[in-house]
Amino acid sequence: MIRVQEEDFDVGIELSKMTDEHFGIGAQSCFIGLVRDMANQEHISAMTLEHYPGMTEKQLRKIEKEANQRWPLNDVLIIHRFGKLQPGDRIVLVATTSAHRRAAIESCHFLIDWLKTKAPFWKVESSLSGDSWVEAQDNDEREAKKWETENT
Amino acid sequence: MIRVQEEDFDVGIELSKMTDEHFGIGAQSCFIGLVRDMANQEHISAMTLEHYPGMTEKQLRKIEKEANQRWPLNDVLIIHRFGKLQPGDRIVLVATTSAHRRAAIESCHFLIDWLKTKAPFWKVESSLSGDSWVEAQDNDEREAKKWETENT
Amino acid sequence: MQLLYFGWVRARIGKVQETVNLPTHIKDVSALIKWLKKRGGGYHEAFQNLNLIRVAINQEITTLDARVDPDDEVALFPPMTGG
Amino acid sequence: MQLLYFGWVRARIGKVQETVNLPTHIKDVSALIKWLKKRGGGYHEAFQNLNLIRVAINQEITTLDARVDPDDEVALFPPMTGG
Repeated sequence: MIRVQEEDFDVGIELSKMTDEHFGIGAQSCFIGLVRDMANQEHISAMTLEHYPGMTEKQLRKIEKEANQRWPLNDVLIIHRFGKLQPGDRIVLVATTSAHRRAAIESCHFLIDWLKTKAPFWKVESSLSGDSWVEAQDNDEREAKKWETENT
Repeated sequence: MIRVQEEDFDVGIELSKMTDEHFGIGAQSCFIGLVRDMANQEHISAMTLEHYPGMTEKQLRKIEKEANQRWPLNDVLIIHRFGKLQPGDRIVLVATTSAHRRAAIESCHFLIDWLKTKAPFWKVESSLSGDSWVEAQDNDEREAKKWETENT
Repeated sequence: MQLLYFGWVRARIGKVQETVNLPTHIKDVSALIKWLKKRGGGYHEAFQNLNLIRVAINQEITTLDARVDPDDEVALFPPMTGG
Repeated sequence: MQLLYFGWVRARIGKVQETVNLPTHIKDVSALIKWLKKRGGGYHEAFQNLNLIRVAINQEITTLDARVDPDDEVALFPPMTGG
């Protein structure tokens, strides 16, 4: 399941929903991305996420499908927020469940790496010296590319 | 932090405690192991975990320390249960926090791989055909060994 | 043609979206960008470095040499920073 | 010497722990196991395949050729299955 929303989410509830009454699941892996209070040696007062409504959902569904094709998963959950967030706020939750730990862990890692470069979000960090756009990192691109060639 | 306990834990609360009011954390990675209802084509009615009190805590602290030495982490949490569990019950929670996603994800993966072969737990699965000890898997040994040689 | 802008492309141009009537000689994204850039000001600034421009046509990521049609939804933006 | 058993080693021997007075010629874990095995029954069964036996001395994992002292806590068990 994928969700794109402005409001926060409850990690405990979301993770439980994926496993409760599903007795074949042996492993659940999850990743949570949060707003940090520092960037480039500057104190950040807010992070604002802009996205491309419609395309965002399409891309997340594609990434979800890709994970399901590569690994034997029971379930995939991606929740991505947009709007104005504060330091310490959750930005994204990725979670996967599988009979086996390796599938759960690798697919979760894959999902967050692909989100970094393939989910149409753009971030502005606000600090005392003004607003600045978060630049795409070369190593994000590299880590996403790894999954294109790697045998899983 | 490490905890060895018979009772269940609340994943949402445990994960929040690690990040609330810690504004430098950008990434939290977690893994949850659960009791499956099937093993070797047989329906499992219960899993009983036996451990080596004293040594278990020592080993978990060693593994925790190792993760902290290898990666720049804010925090490590390992909660491991023992006693009689039912299918669907949580066995173990591993969670790590870091400024960066790669450190959080890799260290979490490392921790669960090392727990598999280095934490003194032994498991009995109960089914209609009786009780049987869960055997150590060769690939668990292989995956744990990977972390001994790999550059991180 | 429906044009959408995101990230600093949107900020520099100062618009989220606009509808344009394309001259018939414009067949691909590169030509479209060149044409927009001629408007000067924010457009010129937004498209200064094409290495940093990404494009989606009808919500599918594609490349700057992709063909465009008058009824396409074309989005221009910097590299994505999701997650 | 304090001996502890876990997993199917414990189940086969039928004891969680016991205190033994070691003959003075027993200097390492292998010799200890050999000596225990001579008791026959569950002990013999538990230590049939030494490839499957792991040992901790004073709660530290070690190898079957490790030296044992009379005041050690020695635990014998199958490969661990944590996580």
